[in-house]
Amino acid sequence: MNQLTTTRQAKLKELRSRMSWQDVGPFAAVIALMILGTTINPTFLSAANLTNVFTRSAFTGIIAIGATFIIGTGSIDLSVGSMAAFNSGMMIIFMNYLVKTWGASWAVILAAMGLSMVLGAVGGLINGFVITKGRIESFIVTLGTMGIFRSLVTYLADGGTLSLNLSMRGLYRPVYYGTLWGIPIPLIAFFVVAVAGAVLLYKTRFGRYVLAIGSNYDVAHYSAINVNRIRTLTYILQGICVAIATIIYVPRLGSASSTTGLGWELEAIAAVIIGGTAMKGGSAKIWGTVAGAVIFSIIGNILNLSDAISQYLNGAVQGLIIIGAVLLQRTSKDQ
Amino acid sequence: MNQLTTTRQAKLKELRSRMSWQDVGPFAAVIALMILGTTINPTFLSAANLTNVFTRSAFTGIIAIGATFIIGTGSIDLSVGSMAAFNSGMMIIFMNYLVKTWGASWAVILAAMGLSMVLGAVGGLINGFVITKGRIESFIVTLGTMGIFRSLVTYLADGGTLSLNLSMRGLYRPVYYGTLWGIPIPLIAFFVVAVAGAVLLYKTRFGRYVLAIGSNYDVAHYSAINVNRIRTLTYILQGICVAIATIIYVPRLGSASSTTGLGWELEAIAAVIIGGTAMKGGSAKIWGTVAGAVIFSIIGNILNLSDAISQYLNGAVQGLIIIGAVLLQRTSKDQ
Amino acid sequence: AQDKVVIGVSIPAATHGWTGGINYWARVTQERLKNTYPNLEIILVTAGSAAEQANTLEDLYAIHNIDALVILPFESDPLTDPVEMLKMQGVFITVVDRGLTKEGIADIYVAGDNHAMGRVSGEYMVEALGGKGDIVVLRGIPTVIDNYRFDSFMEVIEGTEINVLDWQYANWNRDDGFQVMQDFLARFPKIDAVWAQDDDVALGVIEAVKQAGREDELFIVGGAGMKEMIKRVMDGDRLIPVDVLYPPAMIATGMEVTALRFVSNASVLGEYILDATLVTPENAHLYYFPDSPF
Amino acid sequence: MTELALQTKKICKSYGTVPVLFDVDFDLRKGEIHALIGENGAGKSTLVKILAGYHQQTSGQLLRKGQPVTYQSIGAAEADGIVMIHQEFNLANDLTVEENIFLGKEVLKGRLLDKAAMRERSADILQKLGTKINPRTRVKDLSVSDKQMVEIAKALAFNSEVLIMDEPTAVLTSGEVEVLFRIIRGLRDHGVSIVYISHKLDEIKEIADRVTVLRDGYWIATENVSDVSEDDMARLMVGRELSALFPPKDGPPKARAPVLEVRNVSCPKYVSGASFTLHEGEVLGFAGLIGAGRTELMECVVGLRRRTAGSVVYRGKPLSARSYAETIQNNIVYLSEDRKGKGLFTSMRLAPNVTILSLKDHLTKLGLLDSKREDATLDQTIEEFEVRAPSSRALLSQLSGGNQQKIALGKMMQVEPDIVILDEPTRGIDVGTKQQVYYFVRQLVEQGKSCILISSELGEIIGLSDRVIVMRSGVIMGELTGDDINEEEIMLYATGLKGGVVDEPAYHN
Ligand SMILES: Nc1ncnc2c1ncn2[C@@H]1O[C@H](COP(=O)(O)OP(=O)(O)OP(=O)(O)O)[C@@H](O)[C@H]1O
Ligand SMILES: Nc1ncnc2c1ncn2[C@@H]1O[C@H](COP(=O)(O)OP(=O)(O)OP(=O)(O)O)[C@@H](O)[C@H]1O
Ligand SMILES: [Mg+2]
Ligand SMILES: [Mg+2]
Repeated sequence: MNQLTTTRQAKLKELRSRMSWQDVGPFAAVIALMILGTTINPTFLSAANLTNVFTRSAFTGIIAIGATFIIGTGSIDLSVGSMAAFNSGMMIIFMNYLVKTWGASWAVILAAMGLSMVLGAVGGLINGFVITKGRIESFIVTLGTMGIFRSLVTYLADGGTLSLNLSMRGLYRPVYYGTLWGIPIPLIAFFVVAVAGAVLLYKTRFGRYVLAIGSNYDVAHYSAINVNRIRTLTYILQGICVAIATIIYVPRLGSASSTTGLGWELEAIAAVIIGGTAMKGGSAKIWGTVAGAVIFSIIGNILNLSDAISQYLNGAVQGLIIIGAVLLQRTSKDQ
Repeated sequence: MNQLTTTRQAKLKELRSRMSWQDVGPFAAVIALMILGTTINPTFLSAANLTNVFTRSAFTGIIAIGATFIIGTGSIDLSVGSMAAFNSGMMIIFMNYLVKTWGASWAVILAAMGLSMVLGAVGGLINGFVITKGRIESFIVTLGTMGIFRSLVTYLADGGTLSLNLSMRGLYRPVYYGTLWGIPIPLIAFFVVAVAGAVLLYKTRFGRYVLAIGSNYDVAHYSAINVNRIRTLTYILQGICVAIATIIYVPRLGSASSTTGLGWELEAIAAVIIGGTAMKGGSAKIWGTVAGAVIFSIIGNILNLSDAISQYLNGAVQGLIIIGAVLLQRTSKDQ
Repeated sequence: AQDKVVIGVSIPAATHGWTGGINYWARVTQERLKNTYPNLEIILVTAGSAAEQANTLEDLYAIHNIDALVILPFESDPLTDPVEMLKMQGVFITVVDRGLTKEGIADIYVAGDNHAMGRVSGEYMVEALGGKGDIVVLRGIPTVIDNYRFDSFMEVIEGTEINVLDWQYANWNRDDGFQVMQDFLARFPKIDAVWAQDDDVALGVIEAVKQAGREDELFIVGGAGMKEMIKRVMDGDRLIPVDVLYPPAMIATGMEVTALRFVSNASVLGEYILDATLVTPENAHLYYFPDSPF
Repeated sequence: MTELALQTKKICKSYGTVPVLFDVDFDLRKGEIHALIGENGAGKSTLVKILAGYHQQTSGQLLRKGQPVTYQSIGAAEADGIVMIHQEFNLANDLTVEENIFLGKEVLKGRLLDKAAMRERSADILQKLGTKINPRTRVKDLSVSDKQMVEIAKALAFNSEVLIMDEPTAVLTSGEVEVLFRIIRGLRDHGVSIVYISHKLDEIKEIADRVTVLRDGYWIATENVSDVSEDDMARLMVGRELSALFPPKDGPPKARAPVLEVRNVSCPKYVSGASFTLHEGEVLGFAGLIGAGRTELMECVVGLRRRTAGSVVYRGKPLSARSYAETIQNNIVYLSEDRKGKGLFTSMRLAPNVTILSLKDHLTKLGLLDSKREDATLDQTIEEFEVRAPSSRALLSQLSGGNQQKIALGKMMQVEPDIVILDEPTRGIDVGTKQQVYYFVRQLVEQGKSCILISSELGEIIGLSDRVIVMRSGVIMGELTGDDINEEEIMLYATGLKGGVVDEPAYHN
């Protein structure tokens, strides 16, 4: 056979077979929504608005990157929103405490960031441990911890709001509102987390084991994969993603309360699934998840940019667009 | 072999093998919680309190019976709480309208009940149709319809509350507060639905097919099961269960608003899973679900038994008890 | 224990700032009353929804056998029947903030006036803008209370030249307030004022306005009396010139008068209407409680 | 004395309270091919799973190179040079072929996966096996036989000292088997010890050095293969004499009425323009190499796969293209080759598996499922096919591979079919039962019913079919009758040396 000419053809073909509609679909949906947004209100395309939209997607987006791994193994984590609230609360308390002795300095912020990472990792570890050692459905365990984390933050805030010390707030603010090379920092963080997630998922053993477990638990077990360890690690990873999201979130409003992060879990899971990851596990698409998070953010924005329909129906429009976005991907794939 | 003596032994053995801890576990958890409740406050065991607790479990319980079928096929339905709100709203509007011409009569109530059933079935049909024909994850579709139904009720109520005509309320009241042979009517309805569910699941072809689909989609397809039809039917069934729950709910508070039924979906799913049904499908336990719903109701009651711990921590206690109840089942099974 | 009087207090769970305040004041008052009147027992329960609150009422009666109930209803209408059930059992009823939809159930009614809150906000808005300008409105969650406030507000500004560019629900939530305001700012080049109705939402709005650098263009009217906001008013913040009081401490009023009914001969039956006071830099110090979480 | 690679001493094994192995002594020499045979459920798979560290024995001792060992965790035996090919596929369906081959043993470059190296090595090994499987295909898109090749590749990709193969050839055609044998012999010559389980006794005769026979969990005999004949082996397994494997055919074909007419059926990528006619009372064999498209053609015929063209007419009545349920109502039933993936519910009990196609016949007067009747049907199936199950309430996954296949056959027979389409019907079942299945098929056609038989075992096709159709790359190449039904003729058509012209298909695009 003619090796040389076929190699190039094969490569092209391989590329095409790798890039299926399922991969492109979510991005097509993003573009379709952007066109819709522009049609409804040309302001949509303004730099300021687009920056807002993308920046907002960072929280759920970063959390959803972690959720991609969890769902890749065929599990679920409902506790992320509450965990974010709890982490925020702890960071604020910690900073307010440190600032008294250390003064308002970056050291305080760095220490709080460290705390957040530790808390996230430990929270994830607890979830993972109870799920794997107790052999309980992840749905139940994380429903439980969801309640626990939310209660704890309510308790810490005495039912009210935990507010960051004003002097700290000024110092910390740029982490959300600042830019680097003209790009908002949350967006950079989102991108970095996504790249790290993609490397982890597609380029490391860990990622491969995640998908193997999601595809077939027994096969993974028989392939000498330490299933419990990998599953626990996905929860720790999820916890760390929550911690990163929290670190960016706190400087935004400088406060935490019992409503912080409410509903983020559903948004994150929806972003993952809109992105093309299957709920039953075995496949996972990091960039799809990124698109999914952006889709969510755009939908919210579009609803605020138009007053054509009754605000009472916002939820309905949102629901329809979500279903439509997914439907769009599915049918175009078939053709 | 000695046929006669072995038969009895075999029967006993079979019975024992059929009754696994997994079946008994949820009931053990119910009893454990009842003991806990009595320890905290002996009044727990009073007839009045127990009646309250069991009666309350009827709403989520009836919905959870439907969810048992959905989860049995390996799917999910997040829209049940909103659907209940929407159904309640429609029933109230309908009754308020009819009462003007028909006067306050049982005919009005019966007509509204009929409407609820139709709406439930149609709502379920829509869910099932979009999921099966659009080949979209049930999570996404029902997340979408969850938003849609909730928006619709908000719209119908103009952002406020829909209230049942006062004269109708008096007439309808006994459906929640009344008793038959000394047993509260909601409890009777719960029991009837559970029995019907058990018959449907364990004694009909439909039930068998539900479990077959959850067990292995491809094998079900290759066994000439019309997978789409059965899945759609489970959603219709779920809709009807929601309708029944609604019929009992409306006379309780006589009103519907955008917050009606909030969170029922998570409660129903949790009841199903606490009851021993696996999230991935293929097995389903109706009586386990009944126990699961009761467990939920008892937990809520226990939180009101004393105010020794901060109200802020209610969610944490609830979370711990849920995890504990499931953990209890799992470990006792192992012994 | 025979002569011990049991008072049940049922309030919404602390799911946002204002209800958090309610919880705080309820707990503080519970402590105080318990310590002051040894023969009073006070059971405090919270609920996350109207249906759950109906459950807590059943539990208060069946388990704790209460003599009196102090309730801040989640929503008026759905709780009317369940409260009436207790009334028929002979329980003394105190309703706080949201009135029941049936006459004659409440023995004591401590009314927070949601209509007034909208009206006072609207009146200030008209005055401050000189009856002319473009504003945006961020509402709470779709409920009757929210409707009262919004409708009264709109009634006041009707006929003036104040133009509501758009309104959206912000769910009494800071993050939603922030996002909705971001989008309003992107959409409308000129906004003269914001009615945020709630201090939580107002805090989100402030951050969005700051981010857009449009602090000098507009002012914000919140509501409820959160300590941070009162502080800003006190300090003469240009962005937050006033706040409209809707004090969560009203639950304390309800509990105190109910307790009085059992420990003294004072006549307490009737209605107590709490004003929706306009907090201005002049009177702000009267409403500033730095120890409250709210 | 030759060195022993592995040895068991008085190994016993129980699953729960059910004992399945009793004091089994087995030894594997260095550099030998040691066959393990026995009836379905005799305990072969159980024994080798103990050897490979997947299960722990209940009592007895396992010795590796003369030293007692216990493999505490899965993977420990593999680290010790013991690799096993599972009878039931041990592949993750969502992962690609390449990812499966290296699952748990990924090649790293630094901390990252060295994908290039793994791709190269998997392509290499697949090529050595003579298959054209693309390493980037997802396993779920492979046919059963291709999955088997991947399983084999997975085991061969790593150098091992002991290679255990549990029925590697059950779904392979002679071509693949030949390649495999060449490789196995090569490994043996390099000192690798091989345990080889198969129900194809001719294969054992051809490849093995020694053979051990298990019966009902007991060790029966270990012999040099050169000392025993196929009949001897069969007798040792079954414990009695076996009569002729194939029942006599019906004599020369008579003029029979057509029952199923398939015209120009096409299915993109798999089948193009296939036409054939099935007559009343005949066995119509379908031969072909792996990937010939026989499975896909039959799936198109019964309505399990979308056909893009063509018609299927059953006794003068056209069949819908999309509904297998309708096909079954017409008493046409199809037995899938993919037992685990498409045939049976592994996590369910036996009775629901057997009755799933015929629940209509298991109802009480009230229209409810009659569990007594279902149990009766199961008992009947167990008796008819001599199913060996730990209990009648066991889960399907607790049955041995061959016994699962018997359940699959039993399930299919519940519809009282007029036409049965059997795709690899004797996959993994022992000689005794095979014989039964053959007589059973014969009996069926004698009652005027008809049968389509797809098999990778040419012997089976030749021994049972009245007529044979040969396919290649999705096209029907020719039809053979009478004395033309022999190995040489079939291979001529199957390899394209005779019959219609077919474009070499682009594989797995
Ligand atoms: N997980 C299990 N639980 C209970 N019993 C089991 C289990 N696995 C196998 N068995 C039983 O052990 C016995 C031996 O099974 P095994 O799979 O070793 O047979 P085999 O010789 O490999 O048969 P085949 O030729 O059909 O593959 C069978 O009776 C089977 O039912
Ligand atoms: N024309 C073709 N083009 C590309 N791939 C093909 C073609 N025909 C078959 N294949 C591939 O070969 C695989 C096997 O096909 P099929 O199952 O129909 O073979 P078969 O004749 O039934 O043989 P066996 O069942 O023994 O493998 C299919 O999964 C398919 O991917
Ligand atoms: Mg076997
Ligand atoms: Mg085939």
